[in-house]
Amino acid sequence: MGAPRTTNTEIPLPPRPRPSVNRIAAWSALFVLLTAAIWSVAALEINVASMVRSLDNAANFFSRMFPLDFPPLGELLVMTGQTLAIVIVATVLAVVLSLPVSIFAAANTTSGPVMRGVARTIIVVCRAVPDLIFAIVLFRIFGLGAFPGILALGLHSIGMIGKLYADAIEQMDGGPAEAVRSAGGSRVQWITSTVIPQVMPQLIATALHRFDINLRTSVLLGYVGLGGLGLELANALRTMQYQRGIALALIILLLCIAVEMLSGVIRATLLGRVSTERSGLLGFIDRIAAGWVTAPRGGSEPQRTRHGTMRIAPQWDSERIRRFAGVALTIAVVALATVYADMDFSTLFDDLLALPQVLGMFLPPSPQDLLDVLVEAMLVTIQIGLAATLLGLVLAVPIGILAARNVAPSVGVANLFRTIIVIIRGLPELILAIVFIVITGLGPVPGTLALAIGSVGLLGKLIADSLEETDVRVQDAVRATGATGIQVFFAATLRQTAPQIIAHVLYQLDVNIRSATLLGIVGAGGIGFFLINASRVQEFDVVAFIIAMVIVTVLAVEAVAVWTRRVLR
Amino acid sequence: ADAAEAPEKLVFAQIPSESAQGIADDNEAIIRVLERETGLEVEIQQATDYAAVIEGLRAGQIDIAGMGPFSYMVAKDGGAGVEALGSLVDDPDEEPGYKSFGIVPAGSDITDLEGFTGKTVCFVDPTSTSGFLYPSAGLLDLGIDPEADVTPIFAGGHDASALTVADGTCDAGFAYDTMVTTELIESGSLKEGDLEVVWESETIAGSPYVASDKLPADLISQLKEIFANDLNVPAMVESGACSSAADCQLPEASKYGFIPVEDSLYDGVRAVCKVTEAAACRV
Amino acid sequence: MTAAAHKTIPELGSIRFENVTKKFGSITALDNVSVEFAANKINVLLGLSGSGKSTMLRHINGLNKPSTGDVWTLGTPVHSASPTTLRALRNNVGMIFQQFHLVESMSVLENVCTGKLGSLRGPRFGLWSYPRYVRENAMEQLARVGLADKAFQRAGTLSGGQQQRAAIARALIQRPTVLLADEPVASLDPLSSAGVIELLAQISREENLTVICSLHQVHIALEFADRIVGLNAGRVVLDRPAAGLTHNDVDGIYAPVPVDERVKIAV
Amino acid sequence: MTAAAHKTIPELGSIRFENVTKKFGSITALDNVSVEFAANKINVLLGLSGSGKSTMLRHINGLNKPSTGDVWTLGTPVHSASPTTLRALRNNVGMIFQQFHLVESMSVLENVCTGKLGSLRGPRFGLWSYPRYVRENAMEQLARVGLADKAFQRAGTLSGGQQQRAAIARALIQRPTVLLADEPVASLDPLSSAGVIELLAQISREENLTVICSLHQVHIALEFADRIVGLNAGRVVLDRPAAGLTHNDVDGIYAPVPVDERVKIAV
Ligand SMILES: Nc1ncnc2c1ncn2[C@@H]1O[C@H](COP(=O)(O)OP(=O)(O)OP(=O)(O)O)[C@@H](O)[C@H]1O
Ligand SMILES: Nc1ncnc2c1ncn2[C@@H]1O[C@H](COP(=O)(O)OP(=O)(O)OP(=O)(O)O)[C@@H](O)[C@H]1O
Ligand SMILES: [Mg+2]
Ligand SMILES: [Mg+2]
Repeated sequence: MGAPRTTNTEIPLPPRPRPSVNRIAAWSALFVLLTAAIWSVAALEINVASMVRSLDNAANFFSRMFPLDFPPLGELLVMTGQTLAIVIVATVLAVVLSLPVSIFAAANTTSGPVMRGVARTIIVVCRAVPDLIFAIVLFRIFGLGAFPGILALGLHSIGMIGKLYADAIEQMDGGPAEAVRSAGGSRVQWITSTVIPQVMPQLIATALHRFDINLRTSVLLGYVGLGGLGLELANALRTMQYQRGIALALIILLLCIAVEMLSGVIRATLLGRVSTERSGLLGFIDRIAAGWVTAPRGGSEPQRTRHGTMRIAPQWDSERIRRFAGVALTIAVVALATVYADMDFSTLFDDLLALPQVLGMFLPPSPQDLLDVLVEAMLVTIQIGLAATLLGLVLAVPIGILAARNVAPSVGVANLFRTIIVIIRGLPELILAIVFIVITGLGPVPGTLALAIGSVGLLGKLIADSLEETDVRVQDAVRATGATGIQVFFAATLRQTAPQIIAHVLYQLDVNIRSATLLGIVGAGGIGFFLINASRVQEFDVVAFIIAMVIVTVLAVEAVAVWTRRVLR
Repeated sequence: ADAAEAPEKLVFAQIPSESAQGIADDNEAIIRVLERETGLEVEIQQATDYAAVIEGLRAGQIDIAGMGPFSYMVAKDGGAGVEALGSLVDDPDEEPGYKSFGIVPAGSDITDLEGFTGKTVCFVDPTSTSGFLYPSAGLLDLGIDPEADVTPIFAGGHDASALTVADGTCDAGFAYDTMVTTELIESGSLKEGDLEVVWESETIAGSPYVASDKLPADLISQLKEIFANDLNVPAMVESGACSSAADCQLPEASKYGFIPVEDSLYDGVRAVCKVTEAAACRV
Repeated sequence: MTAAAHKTIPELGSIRFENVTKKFGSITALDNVSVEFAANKINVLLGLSGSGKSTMLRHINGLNKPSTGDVWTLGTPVHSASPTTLRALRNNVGMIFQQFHLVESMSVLENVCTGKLGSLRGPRFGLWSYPRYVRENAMEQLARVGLADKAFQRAGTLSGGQQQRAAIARALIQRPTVLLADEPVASLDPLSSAGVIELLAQISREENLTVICSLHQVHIALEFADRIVGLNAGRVVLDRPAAGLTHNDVDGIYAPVPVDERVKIAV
Repeated sequence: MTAAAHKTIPELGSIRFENVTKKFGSITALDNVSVEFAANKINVLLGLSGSGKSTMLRHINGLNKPSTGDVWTLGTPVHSASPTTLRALRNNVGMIFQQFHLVESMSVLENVCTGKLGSLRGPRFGLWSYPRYVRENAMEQLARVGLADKAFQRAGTLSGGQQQRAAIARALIQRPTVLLADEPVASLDPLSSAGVIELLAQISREENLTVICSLHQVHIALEFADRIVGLNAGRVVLDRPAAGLTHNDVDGIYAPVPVDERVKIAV
């Protein structure tokens, strides 16, 4: 450019670029999905008036939950300890397995399209096979015990953890990776040294999120003979011991809130959003530490220790003490849990010999003579999933936005909505379903509504988390123009995360379709009823067929998600 | 729904019973008969959780339901407001019901229930009628405490319980009759003779169909009539609901159909509950 | 331009630091700073890398709050202002960031439009949600910095200097009364640099804009500034009208920071 | 230093562009460029913002591939090299990025250590996974650029100039034979700038480092460069030893790009 141009001359404008065919196609696909969802909601014919008339049924139902009936403390502690141990080991296992899979699944870290396809498929299959089915298979291989239970929980968790990890990796800034690449670093090196540190906050948040889900759904462990809070809760609710059930749900909720708070603290630390003015305990430690260690000062020379060696470790201030304590505690907890979970590997190899025979029961998948029925049920399931996602979206978006600490009007508001989200996640599905049944009667409506509420728990959290991970400095830049919070949100924050939020919504659709399959309990119809019954009556070829249908559906949703994300970035 | 008003349609809910034999319970023939006789539309809803169905009955959102013996008792005694209509049998003279088997692996030296003392014993889950309640009652009868005198394991399902016994992880266990005699063998998980049956429970009353007492009284008595007279194979062939006896598909592969049942038939379940003091019985 | 030589500083105090100290953990970024800036003039901050220039600018519109001390901007007590007051203030205070901070996935034109948000009501999403006059205005600002031909490119694909100029256009569209510019020409070639600084000087002259600008190019500072403030290790070491200042006067600002010896501990 | 005056250019061709054209969509960033750089010397790229300097540097180590034409670096045909060959090459070619590209959540010291990855085997995760000698070396590099006291700070909290120096330290620890530096002193004050460039010149002299560096400071270029390449709109418009070049010669590089009149489209 030259000297400032005067603006009275015609500004030569570049031609406005035509939007690419891909972009138009991606938006169209999303639009089609939206239309289908709206149609699904309309087809439910939700009758609000009659729901309002039946509200006293719900009040009556709630009144029977009190007074709460807590189990004796000793029993409770044992149960909690057992559950925590198993869930911790299962979640750690899932994280360890998910990380490499997600690295192959993410477009920017994969080794090639083939591996990427394989990794994405592994993730989808782990997700689409219900943990109950994993438990059935693994039980037949390994017999009863902690090991098959943990493995079932862990394998199914890969479906969620792997996907969210891969999404987080794709969202990351590629600059540092490029820097290490241009220093001759190998793929493994730049991944471990730049990708993983950059996505660490999301890795930990997702792991803790899954931990919290596993805590609540450890019900299926009953299938391999393990007790615990989840199973007790499910049993209490199934036998209509609501007072006991709600008491247990409350305990699980407290655990979940603790996990959520922990997650918040760790994320804030890793994202560097903690206040730099340390007061309270941290300030106190700092003041003590200042007496015997000191920060290196002065730019010119590296510091040397008394022995003349170079100082290459940070000072032990409250920051480092806290980090050290955190890591040490985590390792200790995981180790303790592994011991306490009491896994028995002695017959591992003999057991594995049973694998082909067990898999043989599932093969070849066959609908038997129910093909039309199953296909129709699958369509109903998809319809419920679409409707629930749309309704859930309407609820989850505002709640998720208000729960993001960098978007909410104040930290207090954010914490309030975070708590609401955790409580919704903590509501047992069966309770939600029953509430809607007594209001609306059986059928797809209560199932859809229950799923829609449940969506707030997952989608609300995912949206809040990804908003918190946006580049705050860009928000600062827009804020510095005097824009209101809402304007900053739309112009900068949402713009940065839009592709990720679309991915989350599609993930919620996938979750809802899969949950809808398990909605047999509320008489929602759909494929789930057949899945549960088929496994109950040992028709494993039908089970396999149903799972194959679910996998195909989930793969389709996943393909749309991956594609729109790439195009709309 | 208001008790006095006649409903526009009947909502029929079905929980698959413990002893279901197929993937989809076949209620179509029954529905056809019900619609024809009452002149009302019948809407079928399937659910897999009996708490959901009982709460639906209590709230008046469900009019007719097929239940398990145990869930019937819980609904009835828990004040959900139900009237038994009838139960499925294979033969009109037979008491409706099925049994729980005590099983041991082939070649075990345990020969009867007493031999379970001190062993690892597989149950199904704490809410299962034939997988926990009846077996517990059986053990208690012999003075064996199912929590203290054996090492209990809840396998989570009848199949799991039986298979765990077969592979020796449990020394003994319980499952309902046809799981042991047919289902696991047909699905190829077990071979004939892998398990030995060392105990049979008394007959557990068959699964009753119920009506909500929020329906008008005359409709309830009409329904009782229909279950007593019209919902069996001979009557259905005669009325043209089925073209032939072979064509008459009924739930649980019943060979006859419904016979009326009295509430007292389920006193057996109540007695077991009393003996075992099981949590699931507290209503 | 050599206007600086005959300018006086008529009006101090519309932006004022009073004993401001800012600590980040154990690091003191600003150390008891008291300073006033000249209104409607070009004020330049000079100082070593890490001396606290960016931190100082971020205090003026409240992006950072002082640990102790007061900051007054256009009559607003920034150190204790409520979010609403701050927003009203920021509407009049434009800022050009050292690291640009553009939304990389958005087109350049839309990035510039976001500069206008402070005076628009309601949220905006997408280029088309901005009124036509804003889009036209954004285009004019882009032309001013020589980027009209890149208007529809994704901001993330611009070259370094192009991003910097887009950020300048975003600040200009705001028509602020105070412009905070953090090294606005660091990534620009000499020709573009001169163009941008001249543009700022011209706007300052014609529209009474107060510019507070950190710079590393001493010759540009001496040529264009009305007032020069020198920072060293968070302390103000020079605060004088630019008229009559020489390279030698300025060099004192860049004295290396003394290393204070402390106890050294084994690790 | 004024060494440039009596230097000659003994060895051309260890880095060579042959008819390289690079297009990004409809934008031509490099337009039929053929040029050779002098080994063991300081080569400076000058040009307007957007003229293609960064793009050119990124071609040398294969971060960008030419649309047409060949790029040879240290005997490697970069335009067609396999990933393995490229990695081996990059181990010898350091790069300082215009936008620094530090991992913001990592400490400065660890960021510098990552520069050494090319000559270490296996993955590294966390500061402690690097051998002690690497950490010490990293500390020395930080000291060289005056950042030893910031070694344990999060890279994201550094000031602009400090980040730039950390990025320089990361490139230096690699001990490359070719150093690509994209405006390495853009965010630095005059004192630090001179320090950094002198450092590069010294390493080039003592260790036979080839430096290819884009710069906006013409006076620094004239003082330190052995060879100057001028780019304008993706075309090479000057390619001469620096000895004897004057400001006037160089000014020609910055001729404004003619804006081609285009159809006006409504915004
Ligand atoms: N969030 C933070 N946490 C810790 N230290 C910080 C933070 N922000 C700034 N600093 C430190 O405060 C000091 C002043 O930083 P500042 O960004 O104001 O410098 P500057 O004068 O703008 O330097 P430059 O010319 O390099 O941009 C630096 O030493 C920097 O490392
Ligand atoms: N990925 C890309 N997509 C589209 N255009 C690009 C891309 N990368 C660079 N360009 C364009 O190519 C041209 C040359 O860019 P380059 O970054 O090489 O310029 P530069 O000489 O380094 O400029 P500066 O001094 O501003 O950094 C610019 O017009 C830029 O907009
Ligand atoms: Mg700065
Ligand atoms: Mg560049």
